[in-house]
Formats: sequence, C-alpha cells, structure tokens
Amino acid sequence: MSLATLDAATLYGLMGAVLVGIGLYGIVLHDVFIRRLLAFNLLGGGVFILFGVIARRGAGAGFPGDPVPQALVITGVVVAFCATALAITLIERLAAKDEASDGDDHS
Amino acid sequence: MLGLALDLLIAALVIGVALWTVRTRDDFAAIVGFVAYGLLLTLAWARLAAYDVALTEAAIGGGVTGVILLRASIRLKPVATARKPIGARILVGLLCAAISAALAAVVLLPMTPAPSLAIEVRTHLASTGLGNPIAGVLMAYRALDTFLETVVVLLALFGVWSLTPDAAWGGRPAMAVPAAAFGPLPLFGRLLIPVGIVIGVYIVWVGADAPGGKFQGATILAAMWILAMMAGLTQAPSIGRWRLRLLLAAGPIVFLAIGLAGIPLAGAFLAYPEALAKPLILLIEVALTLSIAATLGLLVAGPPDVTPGVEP
Amino acid sequence: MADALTVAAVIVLAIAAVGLVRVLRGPSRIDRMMAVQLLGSGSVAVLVLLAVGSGTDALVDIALTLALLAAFASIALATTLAQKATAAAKAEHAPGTPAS
Amino acid sequence: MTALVALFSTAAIGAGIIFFLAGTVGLIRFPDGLTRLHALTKADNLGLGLIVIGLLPLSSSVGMALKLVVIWALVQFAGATVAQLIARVARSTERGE
Repeated sequence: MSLATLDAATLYGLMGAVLVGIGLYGIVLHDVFIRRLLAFNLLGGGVFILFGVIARRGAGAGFPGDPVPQALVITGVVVAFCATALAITLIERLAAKDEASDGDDHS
Repeated sequence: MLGLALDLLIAALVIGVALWTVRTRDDFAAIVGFVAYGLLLTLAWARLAAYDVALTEAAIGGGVTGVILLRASIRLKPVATARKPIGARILVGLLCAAISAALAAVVLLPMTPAPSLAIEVRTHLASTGLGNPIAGVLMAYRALDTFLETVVVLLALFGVWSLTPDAAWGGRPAMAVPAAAFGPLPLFGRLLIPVGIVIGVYIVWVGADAPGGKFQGATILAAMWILAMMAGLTQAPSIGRWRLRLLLAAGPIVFLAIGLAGIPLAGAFLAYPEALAKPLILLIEVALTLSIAATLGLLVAGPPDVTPGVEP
Repeated sequence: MADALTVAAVIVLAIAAVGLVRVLRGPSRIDRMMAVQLLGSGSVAVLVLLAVGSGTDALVDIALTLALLAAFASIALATTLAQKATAAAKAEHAPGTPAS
Repeated sequence: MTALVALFSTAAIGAGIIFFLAGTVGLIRFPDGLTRLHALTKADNLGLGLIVIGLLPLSSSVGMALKLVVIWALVQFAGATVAQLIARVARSTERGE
C-alpha cells in the first residue's frame, strides 16, 4: 500500500468523503423531516461519488472506468429517487394529519 | 494540470453548496441548494469519465428530485426550529469529521492493483451484441438486479398511492398552477415538450452503444410529462384506469416473461439465447422505458388528491 | 486548442461560482432562483467546452440532458414561487379561508 | 485547423466569457430583482450563444455541431421563459409588499 497520487479520482474521492460527513451532520442535527431528507440525499451523492472513484481507478481493457460499479451507481441513483419520492409523500401525509388533529384540539 | 484546476474548482463548489444546503435556515433555499448540488455533481461525474452516471445524475439528481422536493415545500408549512446547542453541534461535527477522515484515508491508501472487473466485461461484452459496457452489465450480468430495480420503482409508486387520503382514492393527482403564473408556460410547453421527447428517445436509443439508456431517457420523458401537467396542457390520469396500470406493469412483465423463457431456451433465468441477445434486450428496453417513464412521472405527481368525479 | 478550451471552462465555472455565492446569499428567493439559472447555463457551457476540447460525443449528450432538465427545474422553481406568492396573498386578503 | 478558424473561435469564446462576466457583475452590482434578471439573461443567451458559435468550427462532426445548436436554442428558449416567470413573481411579490 502506498499513498495515492493526486489525480482527479483522488480529489473527487476526498470530496466524496467530505460530502458523507456533511450529509451525516445534517441528518443528525436537523429536526425538520424535509431537511433530513435533503441531507440524506447529500450523503447519498457522496457515497455514489466514492463508487465512481473505485470505478475510475479500475479503468482498464479500453474502458475509462470499471463498468460494474458505474452500473451499481445508476441503479442506486434511481432507487434513491424512489425512496425520496416515498419519503416525501409520507412527510406530506404526516403534516396533513398533524394539521387535522390540531384543528380538532381547537374545536 | 489544467484539468486538475477544473476538478479542484468543481470539488470546492460541490462541498460549498452541500454545506450551504445543510446550514441555511430557509427550507426553500435548501432545496435550491440541492438542485445546484445536482448540477455540479453532474460535472464531477463527467470529469470522472462516468458519462452514463453523469446522464443519470443530470436527469434525476438535480431535475426530478428537485421538483419532487418543491412539491413538498408548497404543501408543508414552514416549521421554525431553534438551532441545536453549540455543544451538540461541535460533538456531532467532530464525529462526522472523523467518519470523513476515515473515508479519506481509504481514498488515499488505495489497494494496488485496483480491483476491477473491466477485463471480464470486455471479454463477455460481444456476446450481448451491445457496444455500451454499462448497458451490458445492467442487462446481462446484473439482469436480476435491474429486474428487481424496475419492481422497486413500481413498489415505490404503490407506496405513494397507498398514502392517498380515503376520499381521493381512484382520483388523480393535481398539478395545478395558478392562472397568474401561466404566462408563457403553455406556449413553452408546446414547443419544448416535442423536442424533449425526441431527446429522451434519442438517449434511450444511443444507450445500446454509447452512454445513455432507458433510465436516463425515461426520466427525460417523465420530466416532459410533468412539464405538460405544470403548463396545464394535460392532467394526470386517474389512478384507477386499467390502461394506465397495464402501462405501468408492461415493462416488468415483458422483462419477467423473457427472463422465464430463458430457462428452457438458454439454460438460466434471465439468460438470453446467443443469437437473439440484442433484439431481446432492445425489446425489454423499449417496454421498460415506457413503464419507467410513466412510473417516475406519477411518483413526481404524488398521490391522488382530487376526489373522483369532482373537478376543481 | 484543447488546453485553451479547458482554460475557458475553468473561467466560465469560476464566473458562475462568483455569481452563485452572491445570489445564494439572497436576500430574496428570486435571487436564489437566478443562481440556479446561472449555474445551469454555466454548467452547460463547461460541458460543451470540454466536449469539443476532447472530441467526446457523450459529453454533448450530457450537456443536452442537463440543458433540458435544468430548464425543467428552473420552471418548477418559478411556478413554486408563484404558488407560494398566490397562497400568501390569499391568506392576507381573506384570513381563515384555506388556500387551494 | 487554419489560423483563421482558431482566431475566430478564440474571439467568439472570449466574447462569450465576457458576457458571462458581465452577467455576473450585473448580478452583484444591480440594485433590485428585475435589473439583476436583465443581467442574468445576457449571460444565458449571449454568453452561451457566443461560446457555441466559437465551438462550431472546432466540433468533430456535423452531428456534434447540430447538437450544440440545439443546446443553445434550448437554453435560450428556457431562459426567456424562466425570465418571464421570475419577472411575474417579482412583480406580484413587490405589489404585495
């Protein structure tokens, strides 16, 4: 094992590592659900970029990157979007329910 | 060297926008920050030569994810919350920094030689008849994952629909824009949507041999559908219509049928007979594109909130 | 020429970044929307410069997709703002009636 | 590539960068939303437009050149629409205040 050379892959790898930290910070410290969801997506972006770095370093056989991690990331991005869509709908319903029960309290 | 300067600038901007998104007080501002984050990540993926992923990020990351978050920001009331005490912020910050540092160490001390399946992919790509290695991986080696992924997309829509208020069940999602904001939107929609559909189909088509593919193209098509709803050119369909449900299920059904046919014909579930690999993969891609585009569009539109039979 | 185009890409992105910093700080939501708009066209410019510089067709396709989806996101942002403004105006004029 | 083409491209791309710069300076310096919007649309339309014009002779194929023009048309058209929408929102919020 030796220190990685400073190339684009290493640079973006460090960026991905920082993004994971930022996302985690947001998830832990935010009370508002939608902000947590945003932070969760920031974290996801960082994890995907780390996969991209693995792919870039695995370049070979005439490909600019290892296709397998890239295919994994594409699946990941789509599934992350679906999870976000479901979570958003849950948050909306929860807010609507809270509003309705607040109304009951007042009446 | 020049390239590295560009990479450094992109990385700094991504981190800056991410920090801003987490720290800002205004929810709408945070969503704007997230859309910017998606745009910049696309550049990062392009610089990593992961062009397929860059296309996905451009379509999904900033585009439809941003729009779905905006939908929520209209419906949710802003909640005022106090900042956490400084001690908690420092403690959490330190822990998160430690995790980042550990990941950074992994990045800085890579395995040599780097693990890679690129050579295996190159050896077997020819048997799929495809030129794009990522499409090959998605449709051949990891066909089961891709199949399950399309089912997950559909399940997410079931989840969203199951959160429909009782009164609106069987109705359709509302995507109305107030008349004051209409302005040039309908004209814009009429001109842009046909162009967008052509681009979406093109991205699916080139996906066989060059970066592109069904998820990216389907996302563009879904975005055009949503745009038509926002511009008031069309309404979201009622979720009870059987033709809509058939469209949603067609992709996974075709995929499953061809996969099952692979057991007698090619010896394994989701295996393709050598001679027919490319036409079969194309058939699956076309069916999946239509289903995924419809599913993603309805995911963005959300659960029905217009009671059936009642027009607003 | 490829080097010159990379330099141009760096300059365009740096300019967009300066604008981004200015407008993300607000004060209004409209300023923030403009930030996205500027960053969208800046990113498209960076991608086409890199595409021609390296002769990579895929980068042009990414620029095409980004141009389309950035426009989509910008329009969604604008209509969201309009809806929020209408809702706020309604709440002001007729308190008690729920905004539709 | 002839020197003339290189000169033309450099000039057009340089001019495009100047418009991007002017747009950003406008965003920083102009006092209110509508004037800042004016500055922004210059960067969008002319900045990207000039860069695309400069890149056309350098592109490797006719298809690439065609796509570049489509990209510019898209950004131009979307920019105009978004500017309209933003201006309407700006006017209605100012009236409301």
